[in-house]
Amino acid sequence: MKDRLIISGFGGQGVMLLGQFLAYAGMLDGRRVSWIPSYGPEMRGGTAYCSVTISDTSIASPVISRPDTLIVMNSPSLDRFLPAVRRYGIVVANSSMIEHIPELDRDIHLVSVPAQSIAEELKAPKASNMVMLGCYLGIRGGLSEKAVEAALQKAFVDAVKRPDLIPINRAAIERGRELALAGN
Amino acid sequence: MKDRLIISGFGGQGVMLLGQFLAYAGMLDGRRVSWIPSYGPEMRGGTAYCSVTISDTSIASPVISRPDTLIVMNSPSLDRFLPAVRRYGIVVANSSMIEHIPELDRDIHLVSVPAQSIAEELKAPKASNMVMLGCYLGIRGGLSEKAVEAALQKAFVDAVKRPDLIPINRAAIERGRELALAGN
Amino acid sequence: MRVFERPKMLKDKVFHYCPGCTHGIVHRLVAEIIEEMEIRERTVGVCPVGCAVLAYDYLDIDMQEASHGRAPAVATGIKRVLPDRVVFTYQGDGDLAAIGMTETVHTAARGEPLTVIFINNAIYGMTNGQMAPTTLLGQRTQTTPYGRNAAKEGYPIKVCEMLATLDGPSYIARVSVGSYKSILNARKVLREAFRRQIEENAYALVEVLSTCPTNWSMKPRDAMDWIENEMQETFPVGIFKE
Amino acid sequence: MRVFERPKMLKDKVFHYCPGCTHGIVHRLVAEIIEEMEIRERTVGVCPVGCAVLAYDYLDIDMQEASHGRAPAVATGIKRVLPDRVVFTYQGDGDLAAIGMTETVHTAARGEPLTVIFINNAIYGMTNGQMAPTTLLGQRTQTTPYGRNAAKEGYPIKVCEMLATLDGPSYIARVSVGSYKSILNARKVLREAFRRQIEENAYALVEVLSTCPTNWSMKPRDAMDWIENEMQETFPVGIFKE
Amino acid sequence: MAEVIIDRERCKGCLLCASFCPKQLFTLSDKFNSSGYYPVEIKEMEKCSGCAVCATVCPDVAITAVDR
Amino acid sequence: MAEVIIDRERCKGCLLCASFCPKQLFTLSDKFNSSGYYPVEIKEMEKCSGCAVCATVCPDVAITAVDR
Amino acid sequence: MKKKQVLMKGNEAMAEGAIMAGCRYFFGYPITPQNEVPAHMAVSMPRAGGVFIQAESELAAINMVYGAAGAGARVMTSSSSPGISLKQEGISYLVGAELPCVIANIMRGGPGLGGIQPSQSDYYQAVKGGGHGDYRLIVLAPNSVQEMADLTMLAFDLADIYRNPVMILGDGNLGQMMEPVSFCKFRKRKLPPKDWATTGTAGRSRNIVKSLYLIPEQLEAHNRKLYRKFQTMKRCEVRFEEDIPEGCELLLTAFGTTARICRDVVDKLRQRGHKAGLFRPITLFPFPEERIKEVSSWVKAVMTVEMNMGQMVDDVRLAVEGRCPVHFYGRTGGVVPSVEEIVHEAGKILRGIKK
Amino acid sequence: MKKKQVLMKGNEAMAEGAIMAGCRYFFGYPITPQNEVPAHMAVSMPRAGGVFIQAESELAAINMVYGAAGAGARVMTSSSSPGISLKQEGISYLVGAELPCVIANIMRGGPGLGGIQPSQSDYYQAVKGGGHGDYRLIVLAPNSVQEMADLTMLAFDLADIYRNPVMILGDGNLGQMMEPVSFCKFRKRKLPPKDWATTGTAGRSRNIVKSLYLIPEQLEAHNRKLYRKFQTMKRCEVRFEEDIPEGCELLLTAFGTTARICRDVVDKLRQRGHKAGLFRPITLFPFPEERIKEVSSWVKAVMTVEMNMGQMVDDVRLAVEGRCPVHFYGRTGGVVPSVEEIVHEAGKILRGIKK
Ligand SMILES: Cc1ncc(C[n+]2csc(CCOP(=O)(O)OP(=O)(O)O)c2C)c(N)n1
Ligand SMILES: Cc1ncc(C[n+]2csc(CCOP(=O)(O)OP(=O)(O)O)c2C)c(N)n1
Ligand code: SF4
Ligand code: SF4
Ligand code: SF4
Ligand code: SF4
Ligand code: SF4
Ligand code: SF4
Ligand SMILES: [Mg+2]
Ligand SMILES: [Mg+2]
Repeated sequence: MKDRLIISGFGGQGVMLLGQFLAYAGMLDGRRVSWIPSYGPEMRGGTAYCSVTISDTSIASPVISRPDTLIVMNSPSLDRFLPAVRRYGIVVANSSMIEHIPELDRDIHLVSVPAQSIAEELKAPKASNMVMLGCYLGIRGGLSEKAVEAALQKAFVDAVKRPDLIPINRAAIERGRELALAGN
Repeated sequence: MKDRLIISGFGGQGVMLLGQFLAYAGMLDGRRVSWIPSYGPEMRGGTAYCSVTISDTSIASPVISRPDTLIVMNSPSLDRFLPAVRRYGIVVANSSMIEHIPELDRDIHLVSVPAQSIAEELKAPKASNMVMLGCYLGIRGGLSEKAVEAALQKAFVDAVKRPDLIPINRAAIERGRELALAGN
Repeated sequence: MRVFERPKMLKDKVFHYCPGCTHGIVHRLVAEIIEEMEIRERTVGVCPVGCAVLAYDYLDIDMQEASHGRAPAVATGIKRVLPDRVVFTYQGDGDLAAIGMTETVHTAARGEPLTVIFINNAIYGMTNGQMAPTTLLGQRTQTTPYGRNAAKEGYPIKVCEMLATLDGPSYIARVSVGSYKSILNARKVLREAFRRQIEENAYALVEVLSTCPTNWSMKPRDAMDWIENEMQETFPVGIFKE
Repeated sequence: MRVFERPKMLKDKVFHYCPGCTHGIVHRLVAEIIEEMEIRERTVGVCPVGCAVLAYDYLDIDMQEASHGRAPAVATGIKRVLPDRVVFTYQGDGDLAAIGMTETVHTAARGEPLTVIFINNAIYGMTNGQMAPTTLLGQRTQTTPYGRNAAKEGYPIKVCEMLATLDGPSYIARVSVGSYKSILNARKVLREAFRRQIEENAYALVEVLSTCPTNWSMKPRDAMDWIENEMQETFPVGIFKE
Repeated sequence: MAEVIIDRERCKGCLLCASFCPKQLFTLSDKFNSSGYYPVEIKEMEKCSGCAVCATVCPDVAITAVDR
Repeated sequence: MAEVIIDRERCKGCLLCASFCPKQLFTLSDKFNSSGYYPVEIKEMEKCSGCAVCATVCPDVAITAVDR
Repeated sequence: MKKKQVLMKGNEAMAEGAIMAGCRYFFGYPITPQNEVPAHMAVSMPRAGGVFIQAESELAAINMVYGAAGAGARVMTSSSSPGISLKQEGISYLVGAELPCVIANIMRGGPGLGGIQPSQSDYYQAVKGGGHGDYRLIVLAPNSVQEMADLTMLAFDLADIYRNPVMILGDGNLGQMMEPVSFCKFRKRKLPPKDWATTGTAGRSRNIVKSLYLIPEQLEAHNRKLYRKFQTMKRCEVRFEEDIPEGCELLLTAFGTTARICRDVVDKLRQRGHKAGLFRPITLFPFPEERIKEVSSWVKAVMTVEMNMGQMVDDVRLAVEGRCPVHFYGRTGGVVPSVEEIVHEAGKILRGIKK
Repeated sequence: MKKKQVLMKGNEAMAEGAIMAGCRYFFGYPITPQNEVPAHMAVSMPRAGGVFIQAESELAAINMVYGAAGAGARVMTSSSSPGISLKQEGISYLVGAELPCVIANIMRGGPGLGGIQPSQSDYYQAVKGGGHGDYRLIVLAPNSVQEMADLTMLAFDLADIYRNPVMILGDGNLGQMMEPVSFCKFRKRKLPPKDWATTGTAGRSRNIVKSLYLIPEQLEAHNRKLYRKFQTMKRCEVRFEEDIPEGCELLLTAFGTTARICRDVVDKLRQRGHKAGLFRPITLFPFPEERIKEVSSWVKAVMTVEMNMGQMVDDVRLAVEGRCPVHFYGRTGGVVPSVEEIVHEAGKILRGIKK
């Protein structure tokens, strides 16, 4: 397995965390991983993104010019990265923040998720990134339950010391996964 | 004509001025000239020296490793530079400040002048450099009266605005020249 | 009748500053003053390296971008060439009081006819929140994770108090933009700092206590209150030389 | 009985200083104090770039040669590694107050436990007599051939007065070596500056008004009198912080 | 009658205006702007005194105050 | 009886000692030392009070003062 | 058994590596994209019993390094391009005074303020000497987060062995990237005692740390001594990695991030049936010139890929000396070249060779 | 009629040349061996209606230059090796912001504090870029007091034409030496108006002087624009002096002071019947690589002489590309090589060729 992802959205939407979450889970599953953030002042207000590679074999270039998977949380991100996605690639788009999702003229599997609405439904407006994650996991598969659980632990206990946030984020992932499996 | 001189002495003995004087006079006589000082803290207290080239043809290297002429105002200078003097070269040494002038085993024309004593006799203790200059001019010849006179003008009128110092310095040069012509 | 309007001297571009960051307020004040004094066409500004690095994107005047800390030297170069222009620098606390301290002191000592606008937000905003020379004792930053400790990291530097010992400057003042009233006062003082240069050919520096909600990890309003309640204890507002 | 002897801590080498230059007096005082306090074996000195660049040739202690102006940073590096050693810098006015102003202010603000000996001779000695930040108004130097003019070259910087506004330093004083009495006083003050570091782990700076007969174009004795009569008007002797 | 005009695209929803407005007139919009911020809005404009405090404190110069 | 010893080789003839000596005992030698300086000398040593002022002001630490 | 892996940024791995290598003094000044280094040090140094100071500037930082190194400590500083330019005088002094230390440059786009995205445009500065005088740094070029840690550890030993600063030449990408790292216990080699350090004269004659030699012959002798060290480095410290097939038609040379990218390029080219090879210098000084010289006599062409307008390519050319054509492909200003575009460029060269 | 000659130091001639070329702003900081430059400026600038400031440091000086250049003035600074290292960040900014100015480096021995005697060991720094980022300075290497004046005058025009800093790379010997100079009236070429300068917006839209391009593609485009200028310099500004006999066996290459010395060396060698030649680059960047390339195909050997451990020789080797052997002879640390020792070394090479 080898997946190269670009994950992109507004500064506050948690795209960096989402990418790190994936990389961490991938590592725990014994895979090679790399994560590269965009950095610098462009992040403020503007769009932030990261590149994640998860692979069974060693990763030569961690820099991703043509992603296999694109997870986008807002419109500018979709506009910017869609043209780069590979044939037969996957795009997961947050339809709560993207009003017009363009017609695709290429062989790309597009899934749109109203991640923000779902997160708000769950009374966890900040967990829209986890909904997106769940959806990605649902489509792509390949990461173990155990790894995802450990990554949750890492993200909310080790990093921010908020174990109380785990259930709600786990729920968000679940909802995302369900949506994916339901074929959107 | 081409003469490459090194002129050396204690910081206060006026060796730099002597060298510039020569270069200036040489220039006025229509020759190519260059003057290079030693510089930096070594001058303080220690020995100062300069390299002067006067030539009828263009000067390639202004740096002098093997002088034709050495004018030395103190012992350390003689010790340092004597070995470098060319065969058939000239050494003018200030015997007032150099107690032991070594025996020469090479073909070098050595002239010793009690420049300090003569200057003091003339009641111009600072003019010992001019006595040395006069002596050099006497031996080597080649610089015109006019150029020397203009250089005097330059050194004492233009530079330090002390025209009153000209006669005494002129006298010092004369005494040096006489000594040289008298064959020491 | 419009009672409050965006100064025309501010370009249309949206500030890149974080929500609630008071760099924007100071930009506006500077723009208003330049407009009011009708000096736009003969003013040259110098940007720092810091969050205000893009100030030239907002102020519709000639500007130069200096290297980190060297704005006073750059401004000196400009002013000497163009003595009848109005030249100002806009600098952060890292820029002015850390790496650029030498230029700050010497430009002041020379009494170079410049207006220096010094944004003290007690932190390095641009680089994500490290200690500044003006970081308060006990304040946590990325590089003082255990709180600034006098024994290890020393004491905050009071730039106005320090520069006021020099003979060169004509006007040294500290203001705040931490409340409505403070903002009105800041405007007056900044205007005076420009007047000194224009009318008296003199050096003036105004330190502005400003917020960095992002790196202070505070809501914008809490950050403003923090200026008024905490920062001003270490950095009292006032006129230090006139 | 010997009433005055060359300190053993001074190496045999003849100073390279010009005749009558008071750098030599300060060297001797430092040597005497280190001997007297019996700290020779645990003292590390930092030389400046300036006429005292070769101080390591004379003082028989471990020394480091800093780059121009950075002695306080170098000393900070040493002291942080060896907190129980006595570390001092010896710096000229160009070194400490021009190129090195940032390090000077910040090391003082950190209250780094160091002793800073600051030789103010109102000129750049080493490089043949250019203006220093402490050159007096009207004073002629190689780079102020028409006399230092406040309007162009600014005002002399009073380092003690300036640093005394900081919270970091424990002891800031100015002394002179322009007369016999002044020298005796300088010795006391310098000793106190070492004591602060050793006993109170504190930062101390002593500014010493010193001569440069060569570049002032004065006879050595006239130079000393010039300190007492002229320099002290701009730079009053005294204790600025204690 | 006073009125304040808020530039939705400029506003970053920092709520400084809201916290300083003596009449407490500001609320957050539930629609984000093209930068992803939720700008403020005023519902009861008629209560506005035209004091321009909001505009003075707005760091993004997003408010124009008009007094008619 | 007091005595001062002058290190001829160290002395640079700056005359600070001479100008500060309360008894005005110093004169310049007429023989230069190996650095080319004319060092100071004292002719009437017996007049010396041993006050060590000369040694204190000597920048080249060329004077040792002995009090016997 | 697999060693424990931690997911870390390159900057953090470098900082952690330094601490593991016994570095207890870090002096730095913030600058993007290396801020994680001081941030990590600020947290971890006190825990390790060490000292972290945020200096007032890069100048202060490098000179604190000088003082601490002269006092015998393992010490480090880190910055990015403009900040490294400010350190040039200090670096020249460190070499002149023969002080060991580690300096990291996490490069960004230049010149001037430039940008903050990754670049490799300070190669010349690092390798030819951006400061004054004849001097050399050992320059190590990691290409992964693991190497950010490993080469940093190595750097401290090399610095001590040669009494010379060692530079870690990374870029914003390597500094910001996260990859799994495992730390093996650092075994410091047996090194001679630092009996030259200024620690106070107790029990010995005094030590002087300096680079001043007023007498030209002495300064020349000092330079020749340094030069001999640099020659020893050339003999003993060259490190590189290569994958050069027999009959190699096109040899790609690249360091750091671009070497990672070129790895994929080589694979792609081979998939298409070309005999492509990769040569990655790990030490940029000493440069692996001997090896390049050797292979240049039989490969068909060399292509150097850098994130700059062509810098390392000069060293490649000096080694190749005309034995085969040397091509250059570069992107700069923070643009990271893609696998695809390099493949495309390589294709052009290969077509040229076939003809 | 012979023009009026003045006996002057190289430093003074440079300062005077600058004023004659219309430079009215000089910002500097004292350092040996270039102190005569600020000293001369301090006296003469006010007389010429210009401004001299002794800055608080080299950093302040180079940044005052930046401000003044950005305001449209002809401006200069001068220093020596350690001081030039401190200016590297500023120099990189000047190139980045495309500001014209003249910077003199009167080199002394390094590294570190080194010494104050003449040296050529900052060649790399000047030519390859001591600061960060891809940039180039035009580097002019005078070899006489007359050229210290002439090339300085030229420098101001080149700076304005290319909107790029120009460096005068002299050494302590050239700075301190006195030779007769004659000044011809300087004729400024017709140059485009500096309509990019920040002089206030009156009557036009605003100007920004900066080197910041946060978007990589824009920074790359900026770099390519700069690169094109550097290429134009290579095409149009190469200057050198040569005396290469037919059938030349040994070609000496040297710049500045060493080129003067090598002139004598060549004469000596010819007296002894050897076909020796001399090639002196006047522009070190752009380097006369084309011409060296040409001659390297038929001369028997090249010998580069420098006052360093071997720096320009790399550029010579890059041009020669193995077509003939390239030898190096250097003295460093302030030692100036003598005619005799170079003749001796040359003799060894010549004997090798004969065999
Ligand atoms: C020579 C150099 N060093 C460091 C930096 C990185 N840097 C950019 S802005 C900045 C500090 C910003 O802080 P401040 O001046 O307080 O401005 P603020 O962002 O808080 O307004 C630093 C250290 C740089 N660009 N150049
Ligand atoms: C970076 C750098 N700039 C300039 C110099 C030249 N320089 C040597 S000493 C000195 C100033 C000396 O003046 P000061 O510090 O007052 O000491 P003094 O000689 O008067 O005791 C200068 C500018 C240098 N060595 N390095
Ligand atoms: S980082 Fe701080 S200072 Fe910078 S824009 Fe954000 S809030 Fe303002
Ligand atoms: S130049 Fe001045 S400070 Fe330096 S040694 Fe001579 S008298 Fe002393
Ligand atoms: S003008 Fe005054 S009352 Fe009206 S919204 Fe603004 S702050 Fe509130
Ligand atoms: S203060 Fe300005 S930016 Fe902030 S919420 Fe109000 S209108 Fe929006
Ligand atoms: S000890 Fe006193 S009296 Fe004797 S020589 Fe010295 S100064 Fe004069
Ligand atoms: S003070 Fe010292 S150096 Fe000066 S003349 Fe007297 S003994 Fe000699
Ligand atoms: Mg700040
Ligand atoms: Mg001084």
